[in-house]
Amino acid sequence: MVEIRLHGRGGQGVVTSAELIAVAAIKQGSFAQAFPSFGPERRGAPVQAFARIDNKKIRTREKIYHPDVILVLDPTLPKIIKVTDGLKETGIAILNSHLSENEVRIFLGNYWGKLALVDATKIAIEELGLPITNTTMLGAFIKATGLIEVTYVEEALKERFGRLAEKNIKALYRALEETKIFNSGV
Amino acid sequence: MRPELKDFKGFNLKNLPEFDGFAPGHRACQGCGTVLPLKLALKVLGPNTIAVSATGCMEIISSPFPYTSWRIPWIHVAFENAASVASGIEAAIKVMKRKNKISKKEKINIVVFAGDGATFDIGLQFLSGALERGHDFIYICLDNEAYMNTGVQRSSATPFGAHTTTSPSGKVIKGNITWKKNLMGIVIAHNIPYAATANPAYPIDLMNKVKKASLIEGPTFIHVFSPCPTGWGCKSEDSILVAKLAVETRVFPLYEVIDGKYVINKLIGHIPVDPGSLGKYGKYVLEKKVTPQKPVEEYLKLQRRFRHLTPEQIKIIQKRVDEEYERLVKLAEYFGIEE
Amino acid sequence: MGEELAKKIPIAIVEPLKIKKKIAKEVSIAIAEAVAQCRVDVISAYPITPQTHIVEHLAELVNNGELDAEYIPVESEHAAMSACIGASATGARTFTSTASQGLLFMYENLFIASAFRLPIVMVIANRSVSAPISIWNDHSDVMSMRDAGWITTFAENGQEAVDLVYHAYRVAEKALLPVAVNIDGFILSHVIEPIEFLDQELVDKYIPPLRMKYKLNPKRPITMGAIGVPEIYTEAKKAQDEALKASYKIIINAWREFEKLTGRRYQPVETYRMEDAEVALIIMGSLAETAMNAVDFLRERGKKVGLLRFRLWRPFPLKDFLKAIGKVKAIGVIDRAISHGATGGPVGIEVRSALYQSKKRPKVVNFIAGLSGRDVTVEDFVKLFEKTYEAMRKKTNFSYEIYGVKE
Amino acid sequence: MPKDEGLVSWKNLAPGMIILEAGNSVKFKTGDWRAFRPVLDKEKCIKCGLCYVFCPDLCYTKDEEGYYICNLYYCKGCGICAKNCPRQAITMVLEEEV
Repeated sequence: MVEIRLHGRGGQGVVTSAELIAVAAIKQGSFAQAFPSFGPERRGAPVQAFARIDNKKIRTREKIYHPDVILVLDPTLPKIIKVTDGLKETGIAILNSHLSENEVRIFLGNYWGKLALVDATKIAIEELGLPITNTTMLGAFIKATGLIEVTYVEEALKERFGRLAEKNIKALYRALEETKIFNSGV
Repeated sequence: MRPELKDFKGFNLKNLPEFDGFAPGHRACQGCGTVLPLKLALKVLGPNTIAVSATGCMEIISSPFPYTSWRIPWIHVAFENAASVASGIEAAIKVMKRKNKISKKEKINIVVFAGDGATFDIGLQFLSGALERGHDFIYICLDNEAYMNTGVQRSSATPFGAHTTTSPSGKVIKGNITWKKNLMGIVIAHNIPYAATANPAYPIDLMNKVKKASLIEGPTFIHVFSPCPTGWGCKSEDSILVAKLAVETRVFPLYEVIDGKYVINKLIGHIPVDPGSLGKYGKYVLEKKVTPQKPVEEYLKLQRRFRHLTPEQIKIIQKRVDEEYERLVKLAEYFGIEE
Repeated sequence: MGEELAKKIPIAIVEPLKIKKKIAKEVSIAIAEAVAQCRVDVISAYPITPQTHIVEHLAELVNNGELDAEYIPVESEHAAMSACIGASATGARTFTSTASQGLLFMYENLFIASAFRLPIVMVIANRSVSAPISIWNDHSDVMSMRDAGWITTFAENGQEAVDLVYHAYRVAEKALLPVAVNIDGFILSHVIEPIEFLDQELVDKYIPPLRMKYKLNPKRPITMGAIGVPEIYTEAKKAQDEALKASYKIIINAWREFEKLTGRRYQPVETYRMEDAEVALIIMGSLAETAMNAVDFLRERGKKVGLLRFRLWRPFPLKDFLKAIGKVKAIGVIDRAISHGATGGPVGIEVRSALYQSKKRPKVVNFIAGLSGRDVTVEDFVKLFEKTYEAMRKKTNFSYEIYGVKE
Repeated sequence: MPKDEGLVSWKNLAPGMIILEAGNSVKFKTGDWRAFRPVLDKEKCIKCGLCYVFCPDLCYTKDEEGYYICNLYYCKGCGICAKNCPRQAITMVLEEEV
């Protein structure tokens, strides 16, 4: 089973991102689960959402303490919270950032595990006209983990955004293209 | 004129009390227009105040254990009973003073902060009871026009046409189909000594009204227009602008009802730009020159909750706003205070 | 059976009893006067049959200047408890009274008052719960609040009702927990009986002035009612639970003190002729006095029977109960409320659960009787004893039987 | 992230879980919520105090010269002060990432 923790801020569509991962995974025939962190976070406050993907029925209601994947939608978050907290040794950190690999590794408090980076904010502004990166980062997620076929994510976006899906899908494919993966530096 | 107000002098930007009963570090959204009037009210009421909150945004953002933003005694019991809890506190203070269990010297303000859901809907009966019994307390309804804490569900304070998650703008039904409940009408029918509407875009006016309410003996009520960028879909920096437009388009007129006598507050701009006139602005009594009424569309277009409205619906809203303002003007003429 | 039974009971010759200071009083009025003696500060009153005489008389006392208190004629029972919470949190001694639908309407506040550790005293004139609507007496209202964290006591007669009011204020303010004193609607609330009141000096000694360490006071601001985030809610509930357990000792001591003042003895589990009893009935409230006559009747016929009553219902007096049942072979638990869909009535379930924690294995049968004021006579109690004997001999293990229902 | 544990022992809770330290939310930083920061141009500022009045997060305090200084420990970057300054003396500047 793969456990995913998403990081963002209230109002940035973090929960939607987690939901889309689960919807797409289920379309693909996998088992999946997605849930927000149940808290009264307000717009702007750091917030988390979670997803699980497996090839058999998922029978756990626990929170996620040791994720395999962390997906960080907001580049400034690592300054406030330790986004890599509890991340498995074999895990991968996927960040929206325009910084270089080394700058990010230091920014994450000397993180030497597997890393995937994409400037999702730039893509989102260019494709959607808004710095909302929740759909763009799905492209980074697929590239970095290969857990879901992109066509299922595309389908999920169409269902969810209807007319507005087009721009989100473009951003998705750009992120798929532009995400760079760096194996553990150690 | 109310005896308690005979030497009441209004506030201005220079003579504001230092004290803040509300502390920073609260969890309200960026640009919250509901916590702003709360902060201003507590600044006026001062340390000798006991606050009661109903369940709602302001209670949640101010009291996530172990943190509290309340620098004064504060109690939150349930969603609908803030007015009754306040009645109990007021009765306790009265009898304990009489029995010399607490000092008679200072007056202790008792203030309720409750949202529109807590006041217009679930707590209306409790409010009516407390007003009717004549308890000496201030009830401040911070009205952000929907159940914001639970995620923007419709309340009876939600305006006509507005999108909320339970009055969505659908293909067939375009947003909220009812008109905002006239709570002031209901409150005034209780013949309480003081009721007023207030708006954070006019902070001095708001603070003056809270001060008056605290001076007046008996139940007083302030209906505060409280913008919510998250719920209304406007930019957080526009909270004040949206609030100002609500007054300038007469969607939310500012007025006071003192012993049943209506006074419409006519304000010049919200804050005159040139500092020279600050003094003049400070003088509370109103200028005759009123900001000309703006079309309601200017107010509506800044908010995503109204974006789906058809020109036809906007016309209906404009007509209703004009009618209601006319009615208010007549009330002021007929029941107004002789200047 | 009735006539035969009547012939058997010798007509009691009533000598003029040398009653010390007893005054004839309707129990509701007596309760109101006891509350007044406790120098209550704030009364929030809303009428509901059969409790109305209590709040009416308190209004008389206040308006005639005999009681210096603030009387809030609230607009509902929910508001009644809300006002009590506000007043108590401000440090005032508070009182309210309710019944049946009133208790259910203020229900939300019951859990908040106890969690806030507020020493509120409430008298419940027990009355069935709708539907069907019934103004008559049973215990379905109080039984619905058994998880709300209130100290809960039961009176069987007017004197006990008055004594338990004094006791309630002493306990509430020492344990910092709300107390519900239960009297049977109509059967007690509307009956006139001889009542002996404590002299005022003794009341003042027994109930010292209220000093709340934490209260709503601008000189020492506190925050009450903060959010119980997942990181603290469990601890907050544990603290509250321990406080209710700890109140047990406070309750016992308060009864001991009371006995010194009046000679009247109260225990968490009261017994009647249980010394060598082999079969016992358990009941709560005023019907216990009727049941005692059935015990006497059967004892005179050589039957070793006894009666147990819970004076204290919450916190549940487990140790006292297991001691009080002695070596009985069979217990007939008489509930006065139905717990729909459960394996028995509320008291039946509690008794079986208590016994499970001891080696004693008496046969337990659970009856539900006296709903909505239906009379339970001495004759009925004799029958209930016989049913319990039957259960002792046969392997009947039905979960509960609604007694006296017309099939 | 530790498994869910209690914040404090139940024995150390005040009765009714009341909070005894009034206004202790001052210890909680909300400044990291912002993406933009207000910057004051003292030349333009007329010290009218509107930013102080309009700030929903009580960030502004007066310094000795009478200017109103924003406490960035709390500022959530909502932009109300900048938008409502009568002299446009406050501009919102993007918070640098690192």
